[in-house]
Amino acid sequence: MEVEKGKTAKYLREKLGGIPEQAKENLKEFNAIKKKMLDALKEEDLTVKQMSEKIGMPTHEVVYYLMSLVKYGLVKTGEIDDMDEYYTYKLNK
Amino acid sequence: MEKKPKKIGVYICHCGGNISDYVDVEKVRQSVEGEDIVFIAKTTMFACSDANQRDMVEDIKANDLDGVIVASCSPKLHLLTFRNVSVRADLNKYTYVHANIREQASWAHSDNKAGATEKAIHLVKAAIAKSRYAEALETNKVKAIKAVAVVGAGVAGMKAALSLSEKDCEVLLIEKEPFVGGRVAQWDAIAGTKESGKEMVKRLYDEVIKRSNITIMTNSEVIENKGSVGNIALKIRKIPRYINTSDFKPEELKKAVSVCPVEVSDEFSFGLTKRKAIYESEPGEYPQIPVVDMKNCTRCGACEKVCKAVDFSEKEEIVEFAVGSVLMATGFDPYTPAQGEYGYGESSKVVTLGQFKQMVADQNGKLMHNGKQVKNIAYIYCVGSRQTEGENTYCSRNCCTATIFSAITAKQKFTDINNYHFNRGIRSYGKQEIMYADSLRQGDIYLQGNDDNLPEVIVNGNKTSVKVNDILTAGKEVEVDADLVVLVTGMVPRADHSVGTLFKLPKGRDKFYTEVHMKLRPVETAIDGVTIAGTCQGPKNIAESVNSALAASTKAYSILSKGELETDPQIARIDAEKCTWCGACEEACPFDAILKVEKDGKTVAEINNTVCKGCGMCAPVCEPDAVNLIAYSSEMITSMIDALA
Amino acid sequence: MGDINKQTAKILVFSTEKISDPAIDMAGLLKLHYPPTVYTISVPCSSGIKPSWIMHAYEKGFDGVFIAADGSDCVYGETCTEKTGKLVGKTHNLMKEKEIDPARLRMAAMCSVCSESFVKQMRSFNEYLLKTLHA
Amino acid sequence: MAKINPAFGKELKKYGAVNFNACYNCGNCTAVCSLSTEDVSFPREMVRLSALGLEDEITSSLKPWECYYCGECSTHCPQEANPGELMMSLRRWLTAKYDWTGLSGLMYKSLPATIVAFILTFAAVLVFAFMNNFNLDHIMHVGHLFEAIAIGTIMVVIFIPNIARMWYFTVLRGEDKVSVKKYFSSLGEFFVTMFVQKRALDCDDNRFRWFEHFILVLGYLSLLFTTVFLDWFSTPYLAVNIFGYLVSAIVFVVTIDFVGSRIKKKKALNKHSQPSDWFFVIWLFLMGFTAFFVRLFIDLDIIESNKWLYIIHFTVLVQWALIIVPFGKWTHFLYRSFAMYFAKLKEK
Amino acid sequence: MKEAIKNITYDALVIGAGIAGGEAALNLANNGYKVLLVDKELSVGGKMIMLSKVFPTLDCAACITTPKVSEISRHPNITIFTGSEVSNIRKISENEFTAKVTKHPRYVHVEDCTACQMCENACPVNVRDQYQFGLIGRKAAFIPFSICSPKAAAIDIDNCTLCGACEKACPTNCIDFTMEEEILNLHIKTVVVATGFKLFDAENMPRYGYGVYKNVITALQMERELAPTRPYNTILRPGDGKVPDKIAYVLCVGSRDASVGNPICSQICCMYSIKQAQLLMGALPMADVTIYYINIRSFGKGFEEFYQQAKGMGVNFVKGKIGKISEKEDGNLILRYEDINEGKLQEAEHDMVILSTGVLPNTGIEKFFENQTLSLDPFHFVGQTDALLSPAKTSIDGVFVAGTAIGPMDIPDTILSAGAASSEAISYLVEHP
Repeated sequence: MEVEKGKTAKYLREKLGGIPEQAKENLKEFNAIKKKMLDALKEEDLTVKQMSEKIGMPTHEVVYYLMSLVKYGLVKTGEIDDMDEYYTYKLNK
Repeated sequence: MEKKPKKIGVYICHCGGNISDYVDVEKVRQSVEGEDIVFIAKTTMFACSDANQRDMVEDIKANDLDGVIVASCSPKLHLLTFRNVSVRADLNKYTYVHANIREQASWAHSDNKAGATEKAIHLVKAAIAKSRYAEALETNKVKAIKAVAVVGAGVAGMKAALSLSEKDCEVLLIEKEPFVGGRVAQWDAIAGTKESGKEMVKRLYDEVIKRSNITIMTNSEVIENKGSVGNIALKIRKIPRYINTSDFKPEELKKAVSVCPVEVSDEFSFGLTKRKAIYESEPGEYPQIPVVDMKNCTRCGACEKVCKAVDFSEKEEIVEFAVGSVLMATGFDPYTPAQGEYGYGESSKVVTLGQFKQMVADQNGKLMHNGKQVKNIAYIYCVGSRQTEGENTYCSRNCCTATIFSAITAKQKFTDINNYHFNRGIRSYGKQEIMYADSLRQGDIYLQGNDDNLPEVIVNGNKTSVKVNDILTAGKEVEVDADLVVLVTGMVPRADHSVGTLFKLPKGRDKFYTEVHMKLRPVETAIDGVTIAGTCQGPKNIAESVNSALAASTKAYSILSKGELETDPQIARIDAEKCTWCGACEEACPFDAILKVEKDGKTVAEINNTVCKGCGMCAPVCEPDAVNLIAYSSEMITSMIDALA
Repeated sequence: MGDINKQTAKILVFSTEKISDPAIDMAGLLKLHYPPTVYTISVPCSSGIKPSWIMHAYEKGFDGVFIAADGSDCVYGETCTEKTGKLVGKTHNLMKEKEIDPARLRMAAMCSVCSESFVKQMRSFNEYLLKTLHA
Repeated sequence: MAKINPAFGKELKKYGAVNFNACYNCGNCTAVCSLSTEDVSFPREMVRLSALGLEDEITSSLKPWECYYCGECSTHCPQEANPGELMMSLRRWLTAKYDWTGLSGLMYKSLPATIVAFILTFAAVLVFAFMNNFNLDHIMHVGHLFEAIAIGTIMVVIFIPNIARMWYFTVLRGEDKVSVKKYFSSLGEFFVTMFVQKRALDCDDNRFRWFEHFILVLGYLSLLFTTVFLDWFSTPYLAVNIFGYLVSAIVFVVTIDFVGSRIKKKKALNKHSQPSDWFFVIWLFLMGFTAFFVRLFIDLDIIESNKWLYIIHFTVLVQWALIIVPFGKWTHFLYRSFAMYFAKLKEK
Repeated sequence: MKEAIKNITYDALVIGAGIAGGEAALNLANNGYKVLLVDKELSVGGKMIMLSKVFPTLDCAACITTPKVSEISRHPNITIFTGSEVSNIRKISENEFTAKVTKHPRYVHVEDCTACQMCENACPVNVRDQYQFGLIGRKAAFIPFSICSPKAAAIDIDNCTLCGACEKACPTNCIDFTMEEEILNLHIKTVVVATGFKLFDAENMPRYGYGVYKNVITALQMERELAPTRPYNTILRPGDGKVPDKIAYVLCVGSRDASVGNPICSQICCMYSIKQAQLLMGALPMADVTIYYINIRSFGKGFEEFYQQAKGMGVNFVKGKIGKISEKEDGNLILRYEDINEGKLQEAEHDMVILSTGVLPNTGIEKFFENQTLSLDPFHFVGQTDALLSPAKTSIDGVFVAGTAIGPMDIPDTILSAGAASSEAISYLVEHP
């Protein structure tokens, strides 16, 4: 069977009869978190702790998602505080 | 420089937008198409695609191009791809030149399209400059003798010899001593096997003598070496045994030994026993042929009178061999404690681990020393290793386990002994940990000091005791009355390192021979064609020595297996006209690749093509600027700088 | 040369094929930006760079030369660092003779994944050169 | 300067120590022990002293008594050296050390000696019963009298001298002088330990065992009190009678669980039961059990036709009083209480 | 589409493409033998390629691994299958084995991929990156890591939502969801087992709180934090992104510990911890680093000097195994241990704890073999029949073992072991042509 190059995802989707729920859920969750974080950073630069309080997410999860957003180029690392402990993070415009 | 201007083709890759989104590839093409040697300048969506590769081959053939340039991604990804394209079009692969305009232009400067384009133009122009000087190069081929000299016939040496012999390689196994087996032959019980050291040596020796392609030379030493990897000429001095082995009667020989008036301490038994100047091999020493030790012989002639086989007319021989490579397996020396170090030499109760092992092997029933039964044995670790004052700062790696194993062996044989281990932190790494646990379970007591709190041996008349502030008991001072104090002596480099000096083998901080790269080339040395194996490189246990011996044999074989050596043509070249021989290049070369030669009545430097690695370290040190690296010549680099400026 | 020349200094980088050039490649891969007037010529080992090449670069208008050395990772042995150091010293003497600011030659060891440090070096070198030469 | 004595380890093995010389001194046991503190760190120190055989240091130490054998140290010991069991063995060894008669040591080390002692006492009871023509009333009367006399005698002849020895080894011989005032002010620790064992509560996940142990101690002491001072077997008071049932039931029910866990060997502390441990729990069980049924038979009025029941109870009683209490595991109850008291004295 | 079944023939099969397998393959290939190198991961290079720097020379792991890796991948005599698994190895005669190789689909045509990362940018999915040990996310269309080989994207099909964005973004059309599992029938003459090791799962020691206390991480995670291709922009504790300044190393986590079933010493943890401590002192000059140890096993060439150097730099070494760890509200951790030198129980507060987890065998290797038994040692590493004199020989004639499949060992020892295995394999091939 020949499937047109560049349009093979649809082929597999049809063949599998859909995509795993978990993958769907995971994407939905990430998109929601990404939006929340980026919205929060639109208002002000934040540390992990501040972000955690602002969006109501445990700090270790904030670290994970925020660092991922840094990796994807949406967020960048700002200055470190006076105690040399926590960095602030800001939008990468 | 060539007279006829070159014709080259330039291909500029879009990389499906990865380049062309930031670099104006068309502009690049236009800026270079006017260059004198550029015959074709094209852009392409994917330079690496099959279609484009085919086009390139056609272009080269149709237009009789002398070389091509592809400006695309990093050469780490596709340099080889395009070199192969050139080869397919019957060009020499070294005529190909690569320009990296993705990683170092479009991606690095995706924030500045104009800048990225400008840079790409310069990079391609530099590539054109390079192409102008690019030469067709052929790899150097040298005939390689498929034979390896293995120096040292201990366990590592014999194992390496066997491994090479299995690979259809001639082996010359050279041993300085009259017997093979090295240190392992001296040992009985060995950790990790039921076999004794002596049996292990016998197993190897029996196999070695079966092989027709191994030549064993005992009592022999390399005294001269010439040439380089692939063809090394060795001169070997062979000292005779002074025994006519074809015709000797064992009874006569026994008599000869008994009448010999000379008695010297026998190193084979760690000095515990004595031997004569003419002596038979002990069980475990191979070949089982007697020998006269001329260093100690007084030539009194007593032996000659009772034994016809003794033949003092035998002469030292110098034999010559040519081999392709040399494998060093010269082993270690056990550390000799200084007079008074932990009571050594002051009390007869203080012995070394080697002596202790021999005592355990020799005795049965009760362990006796100087006529007294031994009950309490104190082992003092790290004697001659991990020195805080002294040169041997390194850990000897094997002694912890060797001692623990000896203590277990002794306890199993003489059940009423007590073992006290005065250590500095037990290093029974890996699976050897089990042995440590076994020793603890059998009731051995471990007392630990540290760098600034070492155990002390107190010799007081007949009483010898050992004390330490035991850090495992919160620093409490504890004392043991010892019937025997065993000094756990570490490994040190061979005092006699003349062979290494002969081959100019570099040594490390610890004075053992050192490898080129500890991680990735652990058996190769800076001297091409010379590999190292076993404990001449540093402390190792038997399995580790054998591993390195096998690894070294593979490396040695790999370079010789094809019967010829191929070396990279991108090496240094000397302009004999400019050279005034000052020796600076020779000094700078880390590979000993520069030779001092006479050429047309002038002393000049010459590159040993098989040894040169093409690093270029010799080039900047040359005052008259007579050295250039092929493919990185001054002309080429300066013209590239011109193109970039 | 276009406008960009005024904004950024022209820097010639000598990189080494096995060690520091991959780091410079990776800077591109990670989209870490540095001035586009940084040009690289790569050689087998940093200890094989001739002082005359560096001097030639200044003559041809390069503002700075940077040696991305192998350091202790050099595949040709431990003496590389020392030898690279010597040739830098030799070049400094030549630069003094020609009254060229010795700070226009920089050297740093770059491991094969030291992309960030490369970019930092380029930015600071660029700043220095702009300040001293194009102020 | 201390001289090492490797023979000590062999001696200690007779008291039930297993594999403790496998210890490589990592200190994990001390670190996982929830009773260990910066000032009183154990069990590793005791393991080490035992391996080196530093007897004096061990004799003067109260640390073995501070351990309640939760078993965490043994569970997590990387060398499987059983530090918990070592502490237990040291308690046995110390018990023998404190005992001036030397009989404790004999019983711990020699099972045959213990069995002989049990048989002899059983024979003595039988002979006594025979001599009295199996007159139950008389035997019960003597039994009751025996309890009271035995308690008094053991206290005076065995316990007081032994405690004095313990006091000498651990407090008096020490360097610091203890003020008289401190002897009084520290007494509270003694009673709290004896009745409540509140330290055991600090042992992790150990509340149930503590509770069991607590009610067993209460049950046992109450049973002693009821039988000796309230003369349960012939009490006219209903309340006392019912109380007697209750406490004797507590004793045998709890001990059933103890025996069960020693058989199952799930927890570290149950893995290496010594004969002394078995005798202790089984006889405790038998005490409660036989006492319960003796009284039940009395109430049902069938004791006359089942005289053997009381003979058994009496035998158990005699063995308990003459063997287990003075020389067996029972003493841990006493020494531990005093140990905590002495420890308090030594506190700075 | 049906499974494609192909027959392929090589001289040697090397299972595992870490440095042991790679070195063995190179030695064989350099002697003219055709080698198939198979690894279940998406890249060759094994664990070493993930490391920051290596002890005791402190040279960068990538710098010495990548040239080797590229030598392997460019060698004309070596064929590499990544993302593939070997099974059903049968010995059918003195010099012939058959085996099955299952190539899992990567959904990317490696030869066409230019590693441009456009698919990665386009992919909307975010999942924990296994090559950064979960410290950060990655896409479902991703290049495994920056120095991987083959340098090509892959699709994580379990997390892919099949949205097709990557396909649209790909300039070379190399993404192909029609790819299927491929099963190949293999004929070889000799086998080298170089399946490496796995690390002790720290969650099996609940008293250290790994997985529960977020500031307790493993040394491999710290290795990533220290690498130049690190997940965070600097060293951060994953619990709340704080720059740590009081860091503890807990040694012998899951080694030298019979209570968790691994009584042997892992041989490398002391040294890698000392190395990381030195790197941390460099990266965070103000930080305190403490190493809690039982015995320091710095036995190799230059190791003891490296240990002394760490002491000289101010790394604290405390003799005593950590008993338990508890977490404070601010995420700091309390470590309970006996200071052996003092003989006293102590508690210390640290803001980040690194567990130096031990080396365990990769289990199940023996199941690759069908009609012959590959014996294991008591610790479930591959057994050696003549451990001292022929360390690479296994219970099956013609099957050799290299590297940490034998037991814990450091990089130089692994290379030597691979040298030995290839030496024996070459001898075997010469003997059984």
